[in-house]
Amino acid sequence: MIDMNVFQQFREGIQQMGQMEPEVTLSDEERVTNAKKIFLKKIDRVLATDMESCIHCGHCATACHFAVSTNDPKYTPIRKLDLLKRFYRRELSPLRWMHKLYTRDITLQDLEDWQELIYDSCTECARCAQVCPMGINIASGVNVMREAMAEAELVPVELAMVEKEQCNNKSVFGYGVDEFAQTVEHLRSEGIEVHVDKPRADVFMLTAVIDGLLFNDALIGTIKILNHMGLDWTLSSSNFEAANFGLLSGYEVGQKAASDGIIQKALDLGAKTVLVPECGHAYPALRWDGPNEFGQELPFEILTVSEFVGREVDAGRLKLKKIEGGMHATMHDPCKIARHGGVMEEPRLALDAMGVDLTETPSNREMNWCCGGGAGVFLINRASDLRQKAFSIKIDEVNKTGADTIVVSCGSCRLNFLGGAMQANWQKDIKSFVALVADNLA
Amino acid sequence: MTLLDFARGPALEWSLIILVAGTFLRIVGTLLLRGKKDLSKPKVKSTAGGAIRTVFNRMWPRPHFAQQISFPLMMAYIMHIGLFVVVFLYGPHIMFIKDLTGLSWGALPSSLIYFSGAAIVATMIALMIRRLTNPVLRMISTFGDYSSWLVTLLPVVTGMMAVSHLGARYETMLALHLLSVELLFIWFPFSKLVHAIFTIPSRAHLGATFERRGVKI
Amino acid sequence: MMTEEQVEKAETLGKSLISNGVSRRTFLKFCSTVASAMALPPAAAQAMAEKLSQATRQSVIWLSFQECTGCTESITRSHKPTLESLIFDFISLDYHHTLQAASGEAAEHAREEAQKAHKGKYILIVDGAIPVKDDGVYSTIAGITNLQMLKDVAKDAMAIVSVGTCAAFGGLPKASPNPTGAVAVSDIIKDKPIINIPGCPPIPVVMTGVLAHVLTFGIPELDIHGRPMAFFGESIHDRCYRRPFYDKGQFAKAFDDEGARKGWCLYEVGCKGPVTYNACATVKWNNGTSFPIQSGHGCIGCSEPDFWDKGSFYKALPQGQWGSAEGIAAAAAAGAALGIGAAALAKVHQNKGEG
Amino acid sequence: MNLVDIPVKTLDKPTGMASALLVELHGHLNRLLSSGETHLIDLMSLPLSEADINELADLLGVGEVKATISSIGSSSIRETAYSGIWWVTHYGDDDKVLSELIEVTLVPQILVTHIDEVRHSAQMMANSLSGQENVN
Repeated sequence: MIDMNVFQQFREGIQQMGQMEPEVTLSDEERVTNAKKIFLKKIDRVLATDMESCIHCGHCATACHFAVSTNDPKYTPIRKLDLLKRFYRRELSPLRWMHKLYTRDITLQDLEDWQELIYDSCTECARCAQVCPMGINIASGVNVMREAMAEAELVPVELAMVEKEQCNNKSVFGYGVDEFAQTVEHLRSEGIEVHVDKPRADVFMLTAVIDGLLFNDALIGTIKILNHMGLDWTLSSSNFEAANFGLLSGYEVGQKAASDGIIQKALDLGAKTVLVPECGHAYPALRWDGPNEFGQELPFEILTVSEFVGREVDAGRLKLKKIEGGMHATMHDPCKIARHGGVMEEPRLALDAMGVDLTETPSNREMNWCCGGGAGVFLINRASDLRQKAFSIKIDEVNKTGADTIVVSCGSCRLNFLGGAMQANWQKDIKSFVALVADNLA
Repeated sequence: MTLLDFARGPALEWSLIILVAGTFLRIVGTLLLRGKKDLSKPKVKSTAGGAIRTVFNRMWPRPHFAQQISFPLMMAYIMHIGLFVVVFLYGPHIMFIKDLTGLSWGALPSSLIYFSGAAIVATMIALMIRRLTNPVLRMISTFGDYSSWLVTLLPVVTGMMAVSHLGARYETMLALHLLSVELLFIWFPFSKLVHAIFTIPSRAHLGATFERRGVKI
Repeated sequence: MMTEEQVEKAETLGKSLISNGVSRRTFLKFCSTVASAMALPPAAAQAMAEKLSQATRQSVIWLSFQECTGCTESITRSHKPTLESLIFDFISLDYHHTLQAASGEAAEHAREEAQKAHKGKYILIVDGAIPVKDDGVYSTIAGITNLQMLKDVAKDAMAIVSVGTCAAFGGLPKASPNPTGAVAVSDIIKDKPIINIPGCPPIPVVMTGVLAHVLTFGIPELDIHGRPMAFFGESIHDRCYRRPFYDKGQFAKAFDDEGARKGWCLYEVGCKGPVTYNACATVKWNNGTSFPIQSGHGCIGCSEPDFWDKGSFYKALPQGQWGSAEGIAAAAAAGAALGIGAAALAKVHQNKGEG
Repeated sequence: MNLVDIPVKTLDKPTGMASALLVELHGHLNRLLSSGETHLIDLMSLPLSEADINELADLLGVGEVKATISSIGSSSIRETAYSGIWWVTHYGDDDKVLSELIEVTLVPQILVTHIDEVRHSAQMMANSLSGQENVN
């Protein structure tokens, strides 16, 4: 169902972006000051407690796919927060008067040195939080680090460009309002009933650039399921994009703008449910960050599509049939949806309903290993080797299951699986969860 | 005033004052920092259960990590249990605590205490060797890690020397033991040793964060 | 200085004692006992006996200052002649104003005579502390202050033996608030060898042993407090017969509990044995009958400097003088207040950063 | 109330020190044989319990010589069943044990008459003889 030519074009497009020069408009001093402003603003008692608690046991290195696969101590997760910790100690810690005596201030050089640690070698997967005996949430600290990096104009050029495009042109990878309209036309021409811009709807469906460009099966699958269930749903011609490059790059303003647009639309529609597509980071961006950026509690629920499907199957509102000839598969839990989102049992319920013979990877659910491409890392060209090393862990895990099919419910993961498998010459069938469900509606 | 009088008197009084004041400063000063209400809709009614669960279940690693961290974990366990036994179940220490707090309980036979003391020293040395040889630990270790190690080890060593009448006369060793404990008291609030307290809010925060998202960790 | 005549006249102890009916076997027995008490090598007894028999009677001047006479009582406690009291046959106690019959000017005259006759050869024994406040007016003998008398007599002494904790360390007179400015002998005399035999009072045989040692082998090995290692080298705790209970962690918690009845270790009811160096646990008191711990009371540490000012005798050693619960509570409150302040300032800092 | 009423318990089991001492004594006996070297052990300087001392006495047994000295309290000198090993106990005038020694020697030092005293007694005897002559 995927056009591999499009996939190739997509990869080449990303590679081209990598050759661009990063744009710097601020003075060195301003960049450092801006980064510090973010630290100052973002440190709260939870993060502060984390900063106070580390005992330097190094266990986090055993949980991180980058640290484990490279065996390089510099990727030790907690080390990624060193600058944040230094700032905290100097400026906000109750012992700041003492720490200031011997803790060095942050320099632009420090920030530059940390860029690779913050972007290339961290997918904010939070697996390290599962091993930390002190319960430090390193991923949330890395997220603050990314915001500071963004203010210091230190976002890797690929992420910076995509973010700028989303912010300024309301398009991603050149996929904007017009392109979306074309996709809708195309789908309708294939006889698929697509609702766009209904004034009111119960379900407000979102999609993602990647589904529009490449993973049409996921987009179509979602539409099919909604139609099959006879729900009152709609897409929006202007606010269709769930992907949030503000979150990935760290541009807080961009992240808020993208989320606010969706939330406002959902409020206007009187939606009861906002359906997030198979796009990992889009889910936490909207589900957990969205209301906080919008500034109020929301009257609708935000579900990712696998969560929605599982719930409906469980409630008996969505009937699935057994897959013809059966299927032996394993599942990849996307970090942002499973570990960060609590969506773990729902897709499994649906797979079970379809009679899938599911063999779990040794680490699964909240313990799942990240594919290595999350949090925008799949876009960073220079991280490609690192990413591939991390992916080798995933290959091992999947190989241990003996399954030939991997069911994935995140477009970024799927993209990374495709690229990684291609590079490693690893023959596996990588399937969209929602597409699989749509093929087996009963 | 002899060294022992100094150790039992003003040094003890001031180190306790610094210990208590410093610990309160550090804990209160951290936990009262800015906190924001989370407006996103939680997946559970209350996160308290998750917070409490994580405080306790982080005492033991998940099976996924058990293999890689079993050695340091075992060492750390022996060390911490040993410290608990020696600090809280040794007769003279109970006397000390009783004098301080009015609370007292039964003591363990001294032979068990000596055994625990030896176990602490052995495991702490093993952990330090690991810290000095493991590339990850070498990279993330700071002056605070080495000094806190030393400050923790000193009371154990001086205590064992005092009871076994090694090194110096008993009153001198007792004084050095007390002084090393007082150094620990003073060191505690300003070092990573305060993890003894922070481990609770830190784990609770993580447990609550994930519980809120419907993830049982 | 003794004149030639005197030297000739001076008879060895061996000869004079034989004529007094003290046999050489008694001599050897005395020395065996002393050697045993001082933990000297057993063979030293014979060498000591030989030396002692060759020695002449040692001139001793005994000065009593701010004291209770307990020390003198201790060394002379028995009416019956005992082996230990033999020491009085070895010395010539030329002045001891409590014991001697003479008094007033006659007594002081005797002292001056002895001082003159044995200049540089006599041993000065002191019991009692010396008040130095207001030029030492708080204790005088025949109008002479203790301070002055000590300086005068010490000047020509061969060595000084400070008997009892008061002379050795200041003892009770020096205890807080020390109204008379009492000090130890060693605080005043710096240029003479001083042997401290502390204890309140000291053990009689310790005094005997030390004097015998001085007469035969010279000044014994001393510890940091100037005490003979032979008697003060080990703590009460080290030689205590209740030590096995300490090692097993069996403690009396009160003087009338089961543990006390079973004779368990008195550490927790305040015994200072572990930090007190003396020979009580081995030599014992009242002709070797018992010592405080054996009769059920903890050691009070009387042979240690400033023992009176180290808190209650009944406060266990590990219990410090840690101030007060109020002090700790105040520290907690202050710490919390500082924490609140630090957090508030941090928030101000954050708000400013955003503004 | 007297001392017996004070509830003081001493360790009543031998600690094995006695047999250790026996080994040591055997060495000293051999040295006495080979080089004539004598030896003294001060029992009071050793951490021996009453039970230990009793055990040691049992192990050494009783030999054929027993002597008593009377000088400010008595002293008892006994040869043990092992010839050449002597048990010497000095008592004070109140029958308290002052010192307790084991001597590995042919004759304990305290039994040997001191040459000064022989000299003294010769003098005394001479005095006494000359006195008799005078009387006669």
